[in-house]
Amino acid sequence: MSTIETTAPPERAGAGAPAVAVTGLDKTFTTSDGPTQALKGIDLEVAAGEFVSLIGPSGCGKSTLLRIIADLERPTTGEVRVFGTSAPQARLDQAYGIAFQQAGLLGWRTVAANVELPLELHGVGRAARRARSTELLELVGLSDFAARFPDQLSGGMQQRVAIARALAERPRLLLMDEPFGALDEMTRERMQTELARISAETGAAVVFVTHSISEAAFLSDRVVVMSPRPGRITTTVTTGLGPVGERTDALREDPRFFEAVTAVREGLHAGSAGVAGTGGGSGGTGAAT
Amino acid sequence: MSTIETTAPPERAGAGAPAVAVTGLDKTFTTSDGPTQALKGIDLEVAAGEFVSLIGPSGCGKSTLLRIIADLERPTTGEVRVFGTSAPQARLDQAYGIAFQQAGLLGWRTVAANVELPLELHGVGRAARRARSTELLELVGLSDFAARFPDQLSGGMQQRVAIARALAERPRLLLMDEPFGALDEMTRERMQTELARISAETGAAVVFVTHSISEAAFLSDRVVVMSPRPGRITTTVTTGLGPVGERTDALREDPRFFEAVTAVREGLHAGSAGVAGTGGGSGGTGAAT
Amino acid sequence: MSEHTTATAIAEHSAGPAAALTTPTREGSGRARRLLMGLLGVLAVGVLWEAYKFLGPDDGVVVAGVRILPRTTDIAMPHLWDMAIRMTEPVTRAEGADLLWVATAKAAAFSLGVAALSWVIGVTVGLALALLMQRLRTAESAILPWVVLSQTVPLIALAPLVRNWGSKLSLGPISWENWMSVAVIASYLAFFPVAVGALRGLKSPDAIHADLLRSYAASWWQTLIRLRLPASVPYLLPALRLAAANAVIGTVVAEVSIGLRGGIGRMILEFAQSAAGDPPKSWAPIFGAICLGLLAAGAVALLGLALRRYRRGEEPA
Amino acid sequence: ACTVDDGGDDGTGSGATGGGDDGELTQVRLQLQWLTQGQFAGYFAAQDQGYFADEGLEVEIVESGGDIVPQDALVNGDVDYAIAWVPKVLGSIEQGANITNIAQIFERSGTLQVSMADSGIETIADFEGRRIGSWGFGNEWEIFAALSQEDLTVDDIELVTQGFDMLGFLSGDIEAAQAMTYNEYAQVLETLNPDTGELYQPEDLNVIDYNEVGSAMLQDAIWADTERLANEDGFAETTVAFLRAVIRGWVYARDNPAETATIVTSAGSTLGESHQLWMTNETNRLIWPSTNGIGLVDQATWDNTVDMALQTQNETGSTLITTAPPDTALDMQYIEQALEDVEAEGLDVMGADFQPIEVELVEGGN
Amino acid sequence: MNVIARRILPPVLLGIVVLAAWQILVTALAIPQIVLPSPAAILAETLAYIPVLFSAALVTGWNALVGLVVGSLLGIGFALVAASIRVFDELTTPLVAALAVIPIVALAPVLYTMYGADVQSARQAVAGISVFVPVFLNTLRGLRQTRPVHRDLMRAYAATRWQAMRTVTLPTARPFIFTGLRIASSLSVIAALVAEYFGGPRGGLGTFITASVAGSDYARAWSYVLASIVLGLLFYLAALAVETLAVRHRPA
Ligand SMILES: Nc1ncnc2c1ncn2[C@@H]1O[C@H](COP(=O)(O)OP(=O)(O)OP(=O)(O)O)[C@@H](O)[C@H]1O
Ligand SMILES: Nc1ncnc2c1ncn2[C@@H]1O[C@H](COP(=O)(O)OP(=O)(O)OP(=O)(O)O)[C@@H](O)[C@H]1O
Ligand SMILES: Cc1ncc(C[n+]2csc(CCO)c2C)c(N)n1
Ligand SMILES: [Mg+2]
Ligand SMILES: [Mg+2]
Repeated sequence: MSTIETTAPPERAGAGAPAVAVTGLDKTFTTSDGPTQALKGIDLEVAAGEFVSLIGPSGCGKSTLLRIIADLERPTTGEVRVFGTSAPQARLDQAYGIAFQQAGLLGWRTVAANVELPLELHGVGRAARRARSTELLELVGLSDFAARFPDQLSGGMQQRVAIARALAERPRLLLMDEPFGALDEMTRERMQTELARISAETGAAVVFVTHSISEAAFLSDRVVVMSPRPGRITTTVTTGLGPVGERTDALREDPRFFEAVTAVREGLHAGSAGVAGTGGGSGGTGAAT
Repeated sequence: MSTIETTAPPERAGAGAPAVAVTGLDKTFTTSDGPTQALKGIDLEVAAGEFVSLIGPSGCGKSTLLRIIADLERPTTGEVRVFGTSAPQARLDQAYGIAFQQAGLLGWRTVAANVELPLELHGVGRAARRARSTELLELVGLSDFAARFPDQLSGGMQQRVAIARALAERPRLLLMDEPFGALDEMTRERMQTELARISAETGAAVVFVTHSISEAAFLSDRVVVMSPRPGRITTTVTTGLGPVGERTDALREDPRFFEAVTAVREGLHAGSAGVAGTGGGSGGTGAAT
Repeated sequence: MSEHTTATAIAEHSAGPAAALTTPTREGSGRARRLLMGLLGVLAVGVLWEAYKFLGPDDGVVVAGVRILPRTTDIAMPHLWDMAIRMTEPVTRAEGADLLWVATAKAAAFSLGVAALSWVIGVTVGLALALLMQRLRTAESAILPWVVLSQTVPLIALAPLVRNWGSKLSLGPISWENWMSVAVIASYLAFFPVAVGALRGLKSPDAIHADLLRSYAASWWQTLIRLRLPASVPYLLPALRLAAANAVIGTVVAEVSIGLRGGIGRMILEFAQSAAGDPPKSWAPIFGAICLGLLAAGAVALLGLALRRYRRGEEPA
Repeated sequence: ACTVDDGGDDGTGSGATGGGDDGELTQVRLQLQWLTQGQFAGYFAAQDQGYFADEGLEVEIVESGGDIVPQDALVNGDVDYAIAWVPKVLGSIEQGANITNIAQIFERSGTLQVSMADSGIETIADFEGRRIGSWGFGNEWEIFAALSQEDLTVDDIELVTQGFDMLGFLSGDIEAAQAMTYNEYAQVLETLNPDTGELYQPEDLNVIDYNEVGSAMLQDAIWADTERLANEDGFAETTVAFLRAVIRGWVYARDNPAETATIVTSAGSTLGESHQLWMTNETNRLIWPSTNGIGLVDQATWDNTVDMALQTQNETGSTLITTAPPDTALDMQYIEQALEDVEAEGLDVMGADFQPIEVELVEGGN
Repeated sequence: MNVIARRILPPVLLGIVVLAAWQILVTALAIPQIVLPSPAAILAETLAYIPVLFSAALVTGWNALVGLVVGSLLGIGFALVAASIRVFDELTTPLVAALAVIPIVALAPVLYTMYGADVQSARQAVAGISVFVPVFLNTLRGLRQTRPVHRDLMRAYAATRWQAMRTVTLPTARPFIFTGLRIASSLSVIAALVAEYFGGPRGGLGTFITASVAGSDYARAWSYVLASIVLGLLFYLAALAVETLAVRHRPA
């Protein structure tokens, strides 16, 4: 796959501020069975250009945290600032691009039209849109499928379209909720490598929710490990594998990578010890902060 | 979690025969767009008690192969024998248990009743059924959920119920199609360890379809690597990690495990070189046969 | 005619199972509120009726020669209170005449009985057809288009024929009665949604479920009982509700057509005679028909409550 | 004593055999052509007064409804006798119904065309270009016949189907509405005239009587199966016995209109009291005074109706019938016999001095 | 080819078998016309009266069409309001439930008085009301099918209400709306036809059916019924065609 020029976005207000700054965040859902505390005392800062993964057992609130950052959900207490502005403002400013667990493509639009959707909503002209979608589809390796409809694509391909769509407006922050969960291992690894490159090239900060330890380790500058409900941040693992943009497939067979994987695993097991029945595994080294 | 006594099934006819013997298998689907060759020249033998994983890119025919063994699909040419009998006969004999990518629970049955479904269909009495489901739910860590309904369970828990159901009749062969695909990494690893133990204890052979290289490496005696469509077996990696039943979480941080992982990855990349755009990664050792 | 589109038509119409999109917060306070709002809605229509009657011109609102809004004369739109008061008066001056609302209730009860029977017949026939179509693909492709076509037949034209043919029948000691003709006609309307809905429901289990049962070497019958029927409940219930409404409508139409004594349909015929001199009176059977239909739909809702185990994951209606 | 069947029966309907002298009552079913109402007063009176029983008959009176065709019920064997209008039956006969008019009970047509006094519709010729109402169901033939007398066709008028009520007329949608003297005409007279605040009065209305126009066709007649009359043992006797009772019934209705109206109401009619009485009274006027004796029609009058049926075209260009009905369609021997029998008892079957009563209509007919 | 063999042939064969059985039954048992006319007789009658059938179908068809269009527009419009304003939805729920169970026979006379018996409006209103219910219910259901992920997406894009409606809500509802229209299509014909039984200008299929039945001319009555079936089928197929054109790509 060729490297595509993805120019950095023009400077915007608050460029000096961290991409994401979450302080003292709690989130309690009120359901018919009573309140559920999903998140408790979350403090998190993601620097501009930084790649941070959120990992933790199912139901620990990873998606909730991401959705609060995206202003799709309001925090119960605490503050969220995105590039120095409030989360709602950041949403209105289109400061981030987002991709979900499900691809969430519009079945009645072609692949290209799906990628162009955010541009269309924000009044970008037809030609510019087409140029951008062509560029992005090449990036995700789906150039031949521009005119297809989502249901003619495999689940993995659909997810790649969703990623292309999230990149459409050259956001400086990418919010991704298990975007590779549906991909097969090979494609997944390839997409990881691509994402690493893209995030570096665009200079976008990424908050990346995943279940996969190796994925988190491979992609991230830092891996934030969360505990089971109510979700708290138990550990943050700095992978120390060098600039994200320079990570290639070779890294996957590098002992440093295994070390990072082991560190994340340890963090996870430690964080949920006593909650789930299984204790942590045997020892291993890792740069837990 | 306590170890549960899962007695080996009584001896049946053809006990000396391999669990699965596939020879010269082709499978072509006729669709409205013309024929699609899904599988080509598959030869595969799974010994009784052996744990074999099928891995390969999406659409390479893993599920199809599994379904043919289960007699849910008929081969176009070639022969399938299960414990020395034909595949249809094996199905009628209930020689295997099966679990799918989706849990496929019946929403109107409680968890326990779902586990008991195959027993009920085959005329097992109520008390014996209840005893068995209690045992199995303990095995998969869902004892407290016996009276719940599937929609009250997380995706991961549902999948665990499905596995319990597959084990209900103490089959000597387990067919599993990405049963852990929906689980989060921690639960997944725990289930892998459990499955390793269960398969060893029951002495059941397992044919296990997965996308995850590490999962395949951790669980299997042999990993069968398949090429993109038409699916052929390109490599078979013998993991050489000792008896499956003795594999514990410690193994995950063992260099021999990383070697096996690397070997499978190499096999995968080699198998699909020239088909997908990405070439194989850098070198690594592995016991490719 | 596409198989997909025809098969889906009614079941979708009648709200197939909704995605598990439960918003639990909504449900608790909802019931009382919905009831109240519903009553308010009815009240609002009443107010609208009277307001329009007061403000609107006698001859309605005519635009370009077409009457867009109705006339407001007492004959065309009687006052609601006149209708209500009339309800509490005797049907006629004759001695021993029932109060109008009593007579209406009696007629509604009679029609409900016939409609219930029609519903049972329609459901039985519809289910049988659905099973046949599910079992045999050829049967499905041969029958389904005719099932759809059957609903383009104006049943009112069939009523006298059914009576004629029915009178030719005599089943041993049981002779053909007019109410049987009414039931046949009403069940003709009732069977359709059930046939289509049940077929869709019987086909609704995921392929994976069918595979699972196949892997258990389960028989067709076992698969039906354990899988297909339970899975079809969410499709069946809306179909049953529609069938109930259709049974009521069919009953009333056939009663009018055949002149069967005792029911709402007959009441419509009779009261039409005094529609000019006593306009509020002819509204009684209309309200009777509405109550009847709502009652029938309510009964099916109760059935749905009894079957709620099979409707898990459905959005609360 | 008075039973009205709501439609159910033993399904064979052919129980009417044998005379009444073996002590056992002969089962007879009579199909009306509409709901229970004063239009059929004579039959209910005969039932109530035991005239049928006296003849050894147990008569079940079967109502009909919106779309029931009485002569078809007869052809199907559901009933033994049916009341139906001659022109409608002529059509059925051409379609293969083998039935016979055994008594032409109504001598006159009860059909009117009613319009508002200020509408300017006073003759058939005035119909041209106006909105003319008819029920359909075969009731339109008298209009068509009248039109063709005036060299008009259906295309010259705007023919509107009337509902079961007179609201279309009262709202002005129909300028000249079809109305039976005994029913719909009264419905109008039971309605408040918004201009006067009182009930509509006959002066407020223009009435065209088809008897005067000359296009009147024969209406309520009693029909029976031709085959059975000819071949079934005892059926002819039963028929005569039945007709005797019917004659007595109608005579009773003539002489006791108020009582008869009550009889009809208690037989299950929900019509209002004044309306019922009006209907009974007006029905009497269609029968009495009788020219030849009740039920007896001369060949010329019959032929007149047949001729109109042969010649009159409807809007699709078809005539009611294309060939004259067989001679068996009219057979007056049974009614003649019955008349003779009852006259011997001294019954007045002519009603020469018949005087209708005055009926005061109240609002809604109640 | 394959489609013909699988989709078209079986129903046609079944139809032929049934018709043949009917014809044989009538012929063999010498069933009189007045009880059950034979298919051949109905066909003969139909062929002889094609121009009349056609003009009658035109009258009924036009009423049905007007009712279909007006009822559908109202149904979709009300559903849009009900979907966006919860109070409105709650207020109208029982009314729609009531509307769904009112028999045409009860409604028609009232509507004739309200709208006039000399014009087709009342019939069109009857057709419109019968159309309204399924279209409204289906549209409302469709408008509620919006997937949470799409809703999130629209919010993330800070899309306006109208944008969300246009890009996500309406397209999601589209198949449901068309389902409603498909059901409504043949319903509108029946409703318009039945309404003719209760008054209004002559000339439609309904009035001619009653006129023929009154004279026991069942072969002709059936030929009018046949015409009404064909008309209903045409409406259905037209709705199907519009749907196929509008939903060029039907997501699986
Ligand atoms: N809208 C909601 N209403 C009520 N509870 C909710 C809602 N959304 C999430 N929750 C609850 O909050 C908790 C956190 O959910 P969340 O989806 O954030 O977990 P997660 O870490 O993303 O899980 P997974 O890995 O399975 O995606 C869960 O217990 C969930 O049930
Ligand atoms: N019933 C079928 N009809 C037609 N084609 C089919 C059918 N089932 C599978 N195929 C095709 O056969 C090929 C193999 O499919 P299969 O599901 O076995 O792949 P897989 O390896 O299991 O993929 P995945 O990893 O995504 O589950 C695919 O190209 C698929 O499209
Ligand atoms: C459906 C229907 N509606 C009205 C009439 C008109 N009509 C003609 S004779 C008669 C009985 C005396 O009132 C009546 C009501 C009908 N025949 N059928
Ligand atoms: Mg999540
Ligand atoms: Mg698969």
